[in-house]
Amino acid sequence: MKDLLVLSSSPHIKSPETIPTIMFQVCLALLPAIFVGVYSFGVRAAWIILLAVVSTLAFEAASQKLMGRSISIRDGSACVTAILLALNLPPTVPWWLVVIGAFFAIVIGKQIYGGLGHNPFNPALVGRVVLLISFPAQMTLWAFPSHTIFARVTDTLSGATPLGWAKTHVMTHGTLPDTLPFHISQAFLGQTGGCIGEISALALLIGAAFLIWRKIIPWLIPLAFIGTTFLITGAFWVANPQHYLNPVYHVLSGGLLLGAFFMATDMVTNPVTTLGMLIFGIGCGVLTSVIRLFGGYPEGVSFAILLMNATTPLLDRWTRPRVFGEVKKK
Amino acid sequence: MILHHFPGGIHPNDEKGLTAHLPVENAPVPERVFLPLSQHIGAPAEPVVKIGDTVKVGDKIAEARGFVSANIHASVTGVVRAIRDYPNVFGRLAPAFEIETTDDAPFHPKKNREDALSLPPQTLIPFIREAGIVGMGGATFPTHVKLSPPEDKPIDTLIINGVECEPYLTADHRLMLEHPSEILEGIVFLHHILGARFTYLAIEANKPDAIKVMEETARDTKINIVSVPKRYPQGAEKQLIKTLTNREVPTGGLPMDVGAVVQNVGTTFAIREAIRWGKPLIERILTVTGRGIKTPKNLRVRLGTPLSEILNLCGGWKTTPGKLIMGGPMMGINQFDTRVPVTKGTSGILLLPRDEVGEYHPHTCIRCGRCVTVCPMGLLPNFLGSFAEFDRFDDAARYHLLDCIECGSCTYICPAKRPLVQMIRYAKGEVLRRRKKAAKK
Amino acid sequence: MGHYFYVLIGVLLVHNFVFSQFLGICPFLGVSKRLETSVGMGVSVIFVVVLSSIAAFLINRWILVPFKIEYLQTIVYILVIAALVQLVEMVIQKTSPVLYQALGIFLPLITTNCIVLGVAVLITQKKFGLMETAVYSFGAAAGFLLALVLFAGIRERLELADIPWAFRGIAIALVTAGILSLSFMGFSGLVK
Amino acid sequence: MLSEIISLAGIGLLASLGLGIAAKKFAVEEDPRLEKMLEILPGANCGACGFAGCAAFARAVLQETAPPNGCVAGGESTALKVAKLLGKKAEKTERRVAYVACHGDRSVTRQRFIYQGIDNCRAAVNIGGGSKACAFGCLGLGSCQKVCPFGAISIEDDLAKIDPEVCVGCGLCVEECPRDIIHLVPAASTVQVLCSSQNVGKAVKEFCDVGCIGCRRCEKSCPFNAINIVNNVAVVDPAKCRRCGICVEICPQNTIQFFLPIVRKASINSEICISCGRCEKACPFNAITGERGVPYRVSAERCKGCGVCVEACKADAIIMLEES
Repeated sequence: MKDLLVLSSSPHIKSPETIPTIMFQVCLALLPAIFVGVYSFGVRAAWIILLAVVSTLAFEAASQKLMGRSISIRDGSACVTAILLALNLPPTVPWWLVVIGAFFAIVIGKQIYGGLGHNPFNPALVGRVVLLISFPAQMTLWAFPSHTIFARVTDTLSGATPLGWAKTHVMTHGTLPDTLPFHISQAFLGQTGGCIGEISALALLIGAAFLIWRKIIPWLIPLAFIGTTFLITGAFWVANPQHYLNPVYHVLSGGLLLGAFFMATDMVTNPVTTLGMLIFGIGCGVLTSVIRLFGGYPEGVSFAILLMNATTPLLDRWTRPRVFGEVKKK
Repeated sequence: MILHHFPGGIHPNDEKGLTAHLPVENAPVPERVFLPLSQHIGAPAEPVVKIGDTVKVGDKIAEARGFVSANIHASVTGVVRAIRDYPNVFGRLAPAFEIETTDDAPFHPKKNREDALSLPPQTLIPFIREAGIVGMGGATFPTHVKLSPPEDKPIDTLIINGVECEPYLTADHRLMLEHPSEILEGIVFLHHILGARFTYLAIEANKPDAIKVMEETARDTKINIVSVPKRYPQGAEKQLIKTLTNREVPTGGLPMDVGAVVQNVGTTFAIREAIRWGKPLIERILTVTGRGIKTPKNLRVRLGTPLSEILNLCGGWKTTPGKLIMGGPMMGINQFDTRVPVTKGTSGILLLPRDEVGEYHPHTCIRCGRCVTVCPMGLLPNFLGSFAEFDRFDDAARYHLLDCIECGSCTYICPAKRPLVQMIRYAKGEVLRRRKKAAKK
Repeated sequence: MGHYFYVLIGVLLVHNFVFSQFLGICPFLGVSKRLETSVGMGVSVIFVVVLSSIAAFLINRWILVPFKIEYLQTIVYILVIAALVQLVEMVIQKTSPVLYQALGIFLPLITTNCIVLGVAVLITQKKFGLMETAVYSFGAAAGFLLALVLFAGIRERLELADIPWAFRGIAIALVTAGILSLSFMGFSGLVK
Repeated sequence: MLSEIISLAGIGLLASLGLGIAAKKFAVEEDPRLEKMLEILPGANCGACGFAGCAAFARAVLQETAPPNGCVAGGESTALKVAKLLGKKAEKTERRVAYVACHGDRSVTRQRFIYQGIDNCRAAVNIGGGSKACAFGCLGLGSCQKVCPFGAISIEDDLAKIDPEVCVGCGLCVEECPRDIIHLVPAASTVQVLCSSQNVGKAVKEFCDVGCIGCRRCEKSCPFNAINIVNNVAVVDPAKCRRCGICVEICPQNTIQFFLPIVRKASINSEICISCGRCEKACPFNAITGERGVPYRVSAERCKGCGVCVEACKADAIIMLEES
């Protein structure tokens, strides 16, 4: 076989971009958020992320071995799922919850559909939503950032995220107070409560800018998603600022940025057409706003993206671009 | 001039630096040439000489059979040794002339039609037809057919395609640098034949020297030299028409449906030679390039020269052999047999070293949508590929499978390294086969 | 007006019959393989549910209650539903033989679609008025159509997926339905 | 009590009235035999009958535009059932099976290049004409396997193999194969040439260790003139072949092989044998010996199972015994 020529169909050159390079760059883009998470919540956050990565890779390898398929943990997609899952967990989360989440994310969310490319739902979100619904107490136990690496995360209280606080306050007091106990700059830099990865808007934006610059993710989905959320929450805020939170908080705090830039843009589960992406982003924004403003949960990003994931096949089907030279039927 | 935008497109490294600076050399006349009867789209030509006949360079040895077909001429002076099955570019055997060279003299023109422009336009077409000229960009569609549009399809735009958007290839580039006035004369002839209102010569922006030379040459004419942006597949017929005129060739249609005719610069040059000197298509310029060849060259080669001769001339493989390609890297045809001859449509010979070829490990589609973004036809190649994989040809046809121009952009960009073009080609073949079968019933 | 909107949203999303009340699972799994069929099924169910609920409401109000024979509720409702389904079947067979073929056994089985009887029973239980009944029954069936269409889209996509043997067919469909159901739980709390 | 009865009956009556009117209005004619027919047919929708699927075939049969024995996949038993349903007599169908006329697997056939592309013969054949050095060889990428609705085809070492026991002879693979090397033959024929190469012997040897080299030994040795070299490859005429297997033994390349491994031997019933000696004369292999007056005997060693003696016997004393 040594000197035989290789023959294939044209084209004979390929772009250097591969699945592992894409996944690696996504991991890279998540580093600022990881850093802020670890800085804010201490070493424990790092352990959670590490545990998520290790258990996710182990589940992926084990399930593929069990099904007699080639093991694909080196393509980096499981790693991205793991990090996203970990970043979507509160820093107080018990270790076994991380493992359960990893199992649902990889095995149920991805492998039984045939692995990367076939899963209709974002695996990390499947893991998170399973946890959120099954273990609501553990999943909503927040901690304020301590900013001391070795601090023990004991100072916990529920409803410490800006969105959660606002929702509880409106429920108990009927209106919002004149001065909020948190500030926009805090949400921007990562000084409010929340999941490990979602607290600092700045860190997320740095990562997102990198991905958009590298053309790894389309800018349209996050723009539509965030823009729609901003507009809807803004409209309610303008109409009744006593009752509804400033839209800037809706954008900067909670999982919106993490979800919009890193999970709604998961290429496997969003539409491939431009119009489809636009509708997808708007849909995510509408659902997120509706759940946040009127629903039982303070946060709706995960549900919104999962629901829109379900519409992806239909969007792909109904938003086929105009083919070059196609004459519109009259 | 306002340029219009076609959807998609990619920006691969153009790699033209390997040969762009090299003047065209005349390759020595080979000892034997092999001229397939079918070097064009349409019916194969019919031999008009017998085994043992002596032929002179430029003699017609096979006649076009039907309208969509092309004559074949002897590319050397010599003796017809055989008309037999010989490997062709598709890796199959097909009938070809084998001519043993006895004299390597070049073609000697018998006439000089200086007055060609005073002849009625329609009388020029037979000269082109007689010379066996086909589209030399690679499509090999008989040129006289393209120049004879039906009455109800008036042509108002003539586009000369000097884009050469395929990476690596520099044959057209060199031709424009070295023979600008001949190309200009060819354009004038084409303009005379078609009577088009607009005449464009499109050149990709990465060839500023060619643009300059052609602009200088065409200074006093009405020919618009247009610098088009560097983007593959800018040189594809439909995309080029869109860029220059904002007209879209309807799906399943031809350029003449929007009043345009596109001719490659190489073809234009050949047309000029045919009309002016009565010179048939017996040689062409091609680029021998890639990191696999010892000395890359631009060569003027007699048709029918086997690949092996050309490889020898350029020093052969420099590295471990990887891929041997006839044409460019995006749409060229892979070869394994160096007996295969140069034909009318061979625009280049590309040698890729083994380490540039890589292994074949396609992943399942991860739906990244990059193929959708780059498709110049606005198709959804990811779905077409998946439908082909599962033999769902009806679905594929509904997704405009047959509009694919097989430019290869989707396959180039695919991070999962899926052979989308091959899948699409397969599905196209199956759709057409099934239609034919259904029509029979 | 707002009240009817809440009734509609409530039954369409929050208490979606398929995803949060788990009714009508049989046709949901059975005819969600192709989008066209599922739309046909969904529309037929809307027709049957709305008509049968209104009929049930009228029968309940004008016959069962006055004669104090509410205990016959179930049997009477089934009678009405069966007759309506028969009618729909005949109409579809006449107007769209292709759809008739595609729906197959699931068309007459609308009779046993729990949603149909479920809606009829629930509107009686909730003591809805005529307009509420119409809105509620339409919302319930539209929710079924929504679930069916979403699900059919995903299943068409799964047809091109390399699913492990053990999970092909109904197994993966049930897993998918489960995840969808989880996502629909995000709506909880929207309407009480 | 009365009100219950009246109201229930009333509702029922109303509903049935409505349905009755609807049934008149939306009546659709449907042949009741169609459903039964669909139950009988295999339901594989293979299309070998020439119609688009089993339902289309069933309709055609009912409209008498297709014969009751038109279902190839179902074979004789289905034909009988269909005919019974229609109250007609079934004509006999001959069972046919497909075989791959190539047995050059990976170990014995050379490659001419490394193929990088999809696992599909029809696509692969367009890349340099296929990577197997022999242009007539099985590409082994499994297009036939994919198209077979009955799972009769397997791919081993880049070579397709058809299980004759499972094959129903629908011919879908025959049509699918881009090399045209799958053939349908009567199931009764047992000797096959497992090569389609039209190359001359020298070229064949260059490509493949087991291809037909056109040496003509089979042609010369066949007692029935049933095997001939056409275009450099041996071809068996199933009408003439008596399955004696001489060619199988003699082929130097092992290209000719038994299809189904059935051994047939002639057996003479000594009670009926009239010792006429006709069989002895007829036997091309000198396998029958005997003397006048004593029942003749078959040498099991020499008998090739061609059955010529059966035809020669005037007393019907010879039968062929089959053993697998």
